[in-house]
Amino acid sequence: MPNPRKKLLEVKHLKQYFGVGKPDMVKAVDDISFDIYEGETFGLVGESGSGKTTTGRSIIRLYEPTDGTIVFEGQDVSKFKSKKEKLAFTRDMQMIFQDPYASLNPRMTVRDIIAEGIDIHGLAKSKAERNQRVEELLETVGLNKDHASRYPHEFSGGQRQRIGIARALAVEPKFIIADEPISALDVSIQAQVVNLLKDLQKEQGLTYLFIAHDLSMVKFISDRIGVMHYGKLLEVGPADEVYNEPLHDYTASLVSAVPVPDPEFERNRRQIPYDASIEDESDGVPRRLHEITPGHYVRCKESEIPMYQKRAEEYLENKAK
Amino acid sequence: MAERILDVKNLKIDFHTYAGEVKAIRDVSFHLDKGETLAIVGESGSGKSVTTRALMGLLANNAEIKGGSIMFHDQDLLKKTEKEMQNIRGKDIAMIFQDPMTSLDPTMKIGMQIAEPLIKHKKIEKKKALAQALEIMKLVGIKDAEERINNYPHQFSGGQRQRIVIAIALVCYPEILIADEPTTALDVTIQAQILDLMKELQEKIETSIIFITHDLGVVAGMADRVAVMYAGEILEYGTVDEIFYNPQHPYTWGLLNSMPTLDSEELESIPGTPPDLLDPPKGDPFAPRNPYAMKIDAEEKPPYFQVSETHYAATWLLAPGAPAVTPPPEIQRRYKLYAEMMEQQKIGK
Amino acid sequence: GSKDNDKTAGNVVNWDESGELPGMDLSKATDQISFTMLGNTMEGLYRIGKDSKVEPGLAKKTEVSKDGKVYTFTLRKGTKWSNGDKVTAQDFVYSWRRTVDPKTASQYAYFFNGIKNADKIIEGKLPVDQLGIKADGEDKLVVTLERPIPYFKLLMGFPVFFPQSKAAVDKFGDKYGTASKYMVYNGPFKLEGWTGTNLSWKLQKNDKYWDKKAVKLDAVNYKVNKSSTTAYNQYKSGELDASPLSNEQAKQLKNQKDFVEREGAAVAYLQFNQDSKDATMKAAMSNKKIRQAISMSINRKSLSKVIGSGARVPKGMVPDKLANLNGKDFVEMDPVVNGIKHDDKEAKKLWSEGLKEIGQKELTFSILGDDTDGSKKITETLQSQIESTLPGAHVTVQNVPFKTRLQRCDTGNFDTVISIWGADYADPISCLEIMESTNGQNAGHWANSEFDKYINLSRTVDANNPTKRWDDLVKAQKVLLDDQGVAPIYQQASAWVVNPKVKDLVYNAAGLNYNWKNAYIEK
Amino acid sequence: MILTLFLVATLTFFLMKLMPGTPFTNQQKMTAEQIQIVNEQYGLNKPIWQQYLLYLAGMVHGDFGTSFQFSNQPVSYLIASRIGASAQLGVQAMIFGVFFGIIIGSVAAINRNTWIDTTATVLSIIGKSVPNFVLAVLLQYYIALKLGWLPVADWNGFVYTILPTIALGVGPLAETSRFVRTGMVDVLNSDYIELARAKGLSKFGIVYHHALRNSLIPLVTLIGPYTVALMTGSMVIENIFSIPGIGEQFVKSITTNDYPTIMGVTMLFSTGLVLVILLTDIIYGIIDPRIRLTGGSGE
Amino acid sequence: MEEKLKLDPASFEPLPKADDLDNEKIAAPSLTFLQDAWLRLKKNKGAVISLFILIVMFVVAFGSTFFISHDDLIRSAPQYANLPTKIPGIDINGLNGKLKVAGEWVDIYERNGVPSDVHFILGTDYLGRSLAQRIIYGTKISLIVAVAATFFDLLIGVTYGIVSGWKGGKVDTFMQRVIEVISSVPNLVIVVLMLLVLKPGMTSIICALAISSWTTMARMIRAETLSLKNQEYVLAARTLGESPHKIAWKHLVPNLSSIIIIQTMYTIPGAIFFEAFLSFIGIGISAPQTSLGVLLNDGQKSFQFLTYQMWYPAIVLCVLMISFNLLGDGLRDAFDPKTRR
Ligand SMILES: Nc1ncnc2c1ncn2[C@@H]1O[C@H](COP(=O)(O)OP(=O)(O)OP(=O)(O)O)[C@@H](O)[C@H]1O
Ligand SMILES: Nc1ncnc2c1ncn2[C@@H]1O[C@H](COP(=O)(O)OP(=O)(O)OP(=O)(O)O)[C@@H](O)[C@H]1O
Ligand SMILES: [Mg+2]
Ligand SMILES: [Mg+2]
Repeated sequence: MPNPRKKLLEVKHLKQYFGVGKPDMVKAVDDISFDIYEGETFGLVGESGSGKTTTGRSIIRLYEPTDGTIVFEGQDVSKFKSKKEKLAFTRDMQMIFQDPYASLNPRMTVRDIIAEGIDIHGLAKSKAERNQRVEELLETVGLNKDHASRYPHEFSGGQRQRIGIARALAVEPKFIIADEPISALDVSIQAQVVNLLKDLQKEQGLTYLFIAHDLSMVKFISDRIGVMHYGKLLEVGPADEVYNEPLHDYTASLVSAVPVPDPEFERNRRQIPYDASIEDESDGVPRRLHEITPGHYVRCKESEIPMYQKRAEEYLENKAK
Repeated sequence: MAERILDVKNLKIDFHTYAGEVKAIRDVSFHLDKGETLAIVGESGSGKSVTTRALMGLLANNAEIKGGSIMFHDQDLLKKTEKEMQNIRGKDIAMIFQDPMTSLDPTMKIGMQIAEPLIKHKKIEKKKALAQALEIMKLVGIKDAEERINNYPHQFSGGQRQRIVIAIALVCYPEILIADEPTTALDVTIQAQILDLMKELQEKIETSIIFITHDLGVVAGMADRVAVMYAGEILEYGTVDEIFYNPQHPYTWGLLNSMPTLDSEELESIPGTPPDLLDPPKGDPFAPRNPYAMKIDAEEKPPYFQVSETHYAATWLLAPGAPAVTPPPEIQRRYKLYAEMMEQQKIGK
Repeated sequence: GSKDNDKTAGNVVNWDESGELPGMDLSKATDQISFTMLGNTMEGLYRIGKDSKVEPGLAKKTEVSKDGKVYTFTLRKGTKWSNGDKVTAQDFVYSWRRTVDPKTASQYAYFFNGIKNADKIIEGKLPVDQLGIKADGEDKLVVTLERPIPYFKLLMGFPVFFPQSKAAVDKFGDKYGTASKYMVYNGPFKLEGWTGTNLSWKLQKNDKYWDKKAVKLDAVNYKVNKSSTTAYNQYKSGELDASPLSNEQAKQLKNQKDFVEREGAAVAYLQFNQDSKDATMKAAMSNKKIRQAISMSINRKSLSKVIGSGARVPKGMVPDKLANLNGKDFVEMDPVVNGIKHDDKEAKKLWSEGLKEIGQKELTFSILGDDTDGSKKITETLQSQIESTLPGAHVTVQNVPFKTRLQRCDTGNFDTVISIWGADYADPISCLEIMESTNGQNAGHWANSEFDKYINLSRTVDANNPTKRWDDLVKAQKVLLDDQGVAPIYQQASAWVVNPKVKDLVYNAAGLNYNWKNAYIEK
Repeated sequence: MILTLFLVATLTFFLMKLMPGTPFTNQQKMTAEQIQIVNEQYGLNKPIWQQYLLYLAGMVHGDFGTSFQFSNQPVSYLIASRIGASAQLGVQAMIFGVFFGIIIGSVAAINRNTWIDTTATVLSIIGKSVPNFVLAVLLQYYIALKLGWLPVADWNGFVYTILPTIALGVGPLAETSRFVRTGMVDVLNSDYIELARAKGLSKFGIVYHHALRNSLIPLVTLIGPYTVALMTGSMVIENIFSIPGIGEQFVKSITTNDYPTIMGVTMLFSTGLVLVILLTDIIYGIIDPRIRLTGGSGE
Repeated sequence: MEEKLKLDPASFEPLPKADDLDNEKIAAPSLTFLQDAWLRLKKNKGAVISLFILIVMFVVAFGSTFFISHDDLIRSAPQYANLPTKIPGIDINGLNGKLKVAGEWVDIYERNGVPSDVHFILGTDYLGRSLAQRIIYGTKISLIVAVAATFFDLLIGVTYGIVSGWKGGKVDTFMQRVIEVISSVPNLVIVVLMLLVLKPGMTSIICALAISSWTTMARMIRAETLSLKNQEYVLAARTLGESPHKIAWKHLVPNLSSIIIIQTMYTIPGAIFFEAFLSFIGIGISAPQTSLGVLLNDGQKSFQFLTYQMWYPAIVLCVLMISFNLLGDGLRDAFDPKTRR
């Protein structure tokens, strides 16, 4: 995909610690930086507890970041002080949640759930307009307008997830953070949701931060992928490259562990073990993201850059063969 | 042919709920041979867990077995009393549960939890049992087993807990090991380790495995044979290659289609949702979501059509006289691969 | 009582008590329970016997001077404390001085009023050795009075005038009288098993008592039951030989053989706050007609029925059967009718006249009473009777804890209050002097110079002339009731069931209640 | 915890001072001199803040002053001499309630949705709904007096404790059985019980080795509320059965404005409760391995 | 097996695209949360009967306001004192004005010379007042106390719990400390102290309950709020820019409602019991008002002779408590998410 596009979101040295000052402090996100360009899908993968959700929530300011800046459309979001600015920001950035059972208020009708944003931002002038908006949105996500008066518990997981998407879409955001929107769904339903997201992106020019731990799905939907581990971003690059030509050992190990629905492939699959000690920073040498090949970054020491460059070249050679 | 140790015939199970009768299992038959791994795939609510629970005699109170038989060697498990089942459970047939975080007793040392089946079934004393528990802990790859035998579950990570759960299942060297989504709650890397461990142990202990999952990727790696379940029925079953490279049922097609593979560019989703088992459809349960559905699908339940010696599928598409349909491109790609493989095998032979 | 008392075979009685025994220091004791225990474990110059008759105690011989102001007692020889020490005249001197010493802060020191210099000593104006009591050797005691006290011998039967062993007081110090072991006794019984706070103790026969032959009981076991239901249940099951009865129980049981009514020597009366901070209230309560109207609207007969347990229509401020002169009960000297009669019609009339006089159409006032069950019933009944008789009368009832009631009386924070006064000794003055205008008990601040005059006459000019003295008192009471200074509402009594086999137990309404000395169990 | 007690002490002290009436009201027959001396003895003539400081200082040394009801009897002695019976009664009632509660609750849970369960439920709801003071009166009348099986009242040995223990313990019993039933039903539905069944353990083995312990651990949290209930209950039960305990004394001291005793007993109750809550945490830590080893909240 | 199949080619026609496929129609009737809970509750016989009993009790107790005047409460009629139950037309010993006195059934009405047209369904008390009237009035007082306690439970407890849980951090810690202090004084002690400062009576009891009764509710609400505030739908509302008090009102309160209702069902019997207890030990409601506790206390005193005077209020109190408890259990089962599918 063409790269030199407008940066929609810049995350700079984001740190999010929990329980600061307590013995059980957690560095959930520890100094990560990345950019997201307008119209693209940025995938974030990593194993459980690596800080993906925290990253997403910090960006949308559900958490007050410990350190670092988040720049959205050229503006530092932490500088939004007035109610109006904050509201405007919440209109532009929205989130889709992981758990289709917990993300909808069980005591509200689907109509009220979807219309919540419309009400807050005063996007409908009359009740009729509000209802019409809701019905449109329901149709957009492939549901029936009759569903508006029903309660969440009457829907299946996939349907609920689509209601959640409709809620996010109601305020016509530019940027959507999708936090594992499919991991609680069945395979057959996952595709429904993923396809819907893709279609919406095409139609409305949305930008996504797509969080998941299922690497194959991330690779499928994303333009670029970031790999997180222990609160750090280890590798960022174009989706194909990260998946097919991983530079960091951790990414390689992760890729090698992904099960593929192909018995032949599986028979030959060998998992690459990963030794997390290379991330051990007790030696005091600073590590940060270095660009190894254009647009492909790896977190490493200065001294390790050549090693990774060599790896990238090997891939190129293999490909050429 | 390998020895057949389990033969399930026409199993039917209902649940009595306040909303009505949930017909969870509707005529399920399959068998298991010694040493093989049978994977049962299907989406949530398709009846995988109920099936295995029936094998263990661990159905919920509101369940009613409406018919069928479960022959374990030459005994029908459905005819056994609770007492007799207690002697089979954990000894001849063992089970691993889905969630390693909750399936261990939080207040009992794990050594004891592993040793319990030994004390119960092998009637050996506690000390010896603990010694054997230690052995099996080492076998499933718990480091520093000597020290950790006295730890409590919360002191272990998810992956380690799943290893312990496996240890508990294997400690009596059961003939059949039922694994109900043993890795769904785990990260891919840990999942891969656990799966490798299971394969390894299967060879050592020579047990047969019934492996339940909804992840076709895992099935591809684990199974010898596969049964695809949907709405309380098995729609298609066959060897792993047959299911993955020569699938016949549109549902199987849909499943394979909705998974991103190495180089797939498009995902085909299966529209709609599974039927409500309170009121299952009369014909092919998949018909409402089936783009290839025919009139007869809505009226009559398709029988199993044999594709090969080991491969059966319940779809009217295989009926003589049925129109030939073009499967989705991804499936055609797989057919091609299958043809190549058959070719090679023939050559190989 | 149904019973088989084998477990307490011998001469043992099991008796109920309604509360703990608070203390046995006779200089500090303030309550009936303490006084009863002291009266049975200690002995003074006299004992009070049946019908408040004076019986011999430590005094073998008594000489009274002509003017009635100097008493000379000769003590009985060979009387001993329970620790073996001899009881001497010095023990009396020590005890009396200790009581009047302001440092002791005895609440009953006022009993010494009339004994030479006592008041001044209590006020801290004279040293204790100026008290009118002298020991003449070990066996002779000389008491000097400021004025003749006609009932002086009766007083001597009251525990505050008993001797105390200095040796014991010094030895036990702070603990003196706080448990049965921190005491020495010279009475018919010794106290045992009392820890100071427990719910049971016993009176054990005292082998060193001078008249031990007359003591027939081996022991009296006391058990505290704060619930009368429990006490009665215990009585029924034979665990107790006596149980006090609640009003309802008494009503149900009054025809039974073992039912016993105990005179209370106390009259309950309504005080009107004539000094209220509220001007309307002050005017109303100072209005005689209003006071009379309230009093007349009270149906004392039906009230005493409600109260039960032997409560009676009062005959005045002085209870009947308290005191008599030459066989004639005080209340019969000149039976009063005013001030205690019930007459709805008259009441209504007086009420409307009274209201007119103070310029009101209606009147809301409260009745303050204790928060005991009995008191609650009384206030409720009064409320009902007054409201239904007097048009425009609105009565609120306030039931507060005893101490709170007293405090509100003190500070004048009430409209009308139900007070109850029990005679300390069997003489009418005990019940009348409290209405003197200067008396602290006169919470309503009713003041009447005529009344004060008669009371004073009885103390001074007529003190040595019993007939005249009584006449003064009778007149005083008449003044009080004619003016409706207070409205007596009932005379108290209590109801018990008592095992009929318990014989010769002396009960007196005033002063000491029970004298166990000669009691025995019929075999 | 100390802070809590301090606040309680302060609060009660000033509340007491707000109360109308002093213990020496209407002793008009005492002279000014006498009253002055008494006030000095009890320190009542000092400014309030000094009284307060003195009170706190005394309290630290276990000195709550002298009871107004009993002459010369320190409140600490009063409490010491009364606490035994109350404690015995409380502990017995707790043991009785918890022990039978566990049995009934477990049996109900194991046989849930059968007549046994229904019976246990009905009984425990009745147990919860009948006030203990009513029960006490009924027990005393019917069991002790009418049937003569047990003594009516008093405190002279074990037989005397049976009726009050039952009267006081039925509440906790009902509560415990409900609690255990609910907990046990949850536990019996849990995954690890499923695993235990899959091991082939017998019903008894499962209940005994796995279900019981796990469903009893949360019971510890009830100790606090039970203590409160027992303290409160003891006030009437002791009164009805004439037991020389601290509860009935508390009621008495209220009606006689005996401040030092009221304050002393209030502090006793609060301290007891605070200690029990602390103890609950400690016991929880001991019996629940999840807390014991991590020191944090178990997850 | 397929041999025997002889199929009509027509049956192989493609199935017409049913429109219910795309529309994902839901067949089941739409039930709101409350409707669903009500359906569940209806299945629970005990709870429904309890609900019915409670409604009747409420109606009778509060309806009595129009029939039982202040005068009725204070007017005594000593000539009718302590009469047992007499229901005209019924001749069962115990219900016909007869009472067992010293082992014999005696017609008390006759003995006391009560006119034959006078009868009291539940007998009379020591002042000759109808016990039935007093029990009804007492029930009303007990219910008022209960309602007041509930009110404070809701007002203070719920608000406090939500604020504490929602704010978190230092505010939460502080607020929890406050609760800790309040609850480490046995609430009886609080009440007693209150009653000493204020004057005994309903106001004081209610004030005392206001101080001490809400802590359990606050704790539970706080715990639930803590978990709710991290629920994704609350996060979603926050990302939409919803203000905190709107979130509290739209998202928290409705989802706390089941806990609130259930807890209330336990607060109520607690308060009733408490009032009865206070009145029983003599520091509760004072005349002319009466409450079940007062009646029990009165009845207890003559229990050996006039058993009915304690039994009747005791039965009413127990029925009240049982009903609330059963209804509480029923509601808990009906609302409990665990039993929901
Ligand atoms: N509010 C919080 N307070 C304390 N620690 C937290 C909090 N939220 C997250 N954490 C911790 O931060 C770390 C990262 O959590 P996060 O939820 O971001 O991981 P994740 O990558 O989203 O994992 P998953 O795949 O399981 O969703 C974890 O160790 C988690 O325990
Ligand atoms: N105890 C029960 N009572 C009522 N219905 C039940 C019960 N257990 C299972 N069912 C129903 O039986 C059907 C099959 O359930 P089962 O647990 O076997 O599904 P599954 O294939 O294991 O799904 P998952 O992948 O979610 O584990 C479901 O519709 C489920 O709702
Ligand atoms: Mg996450
Ligand atoms: Mg399952």
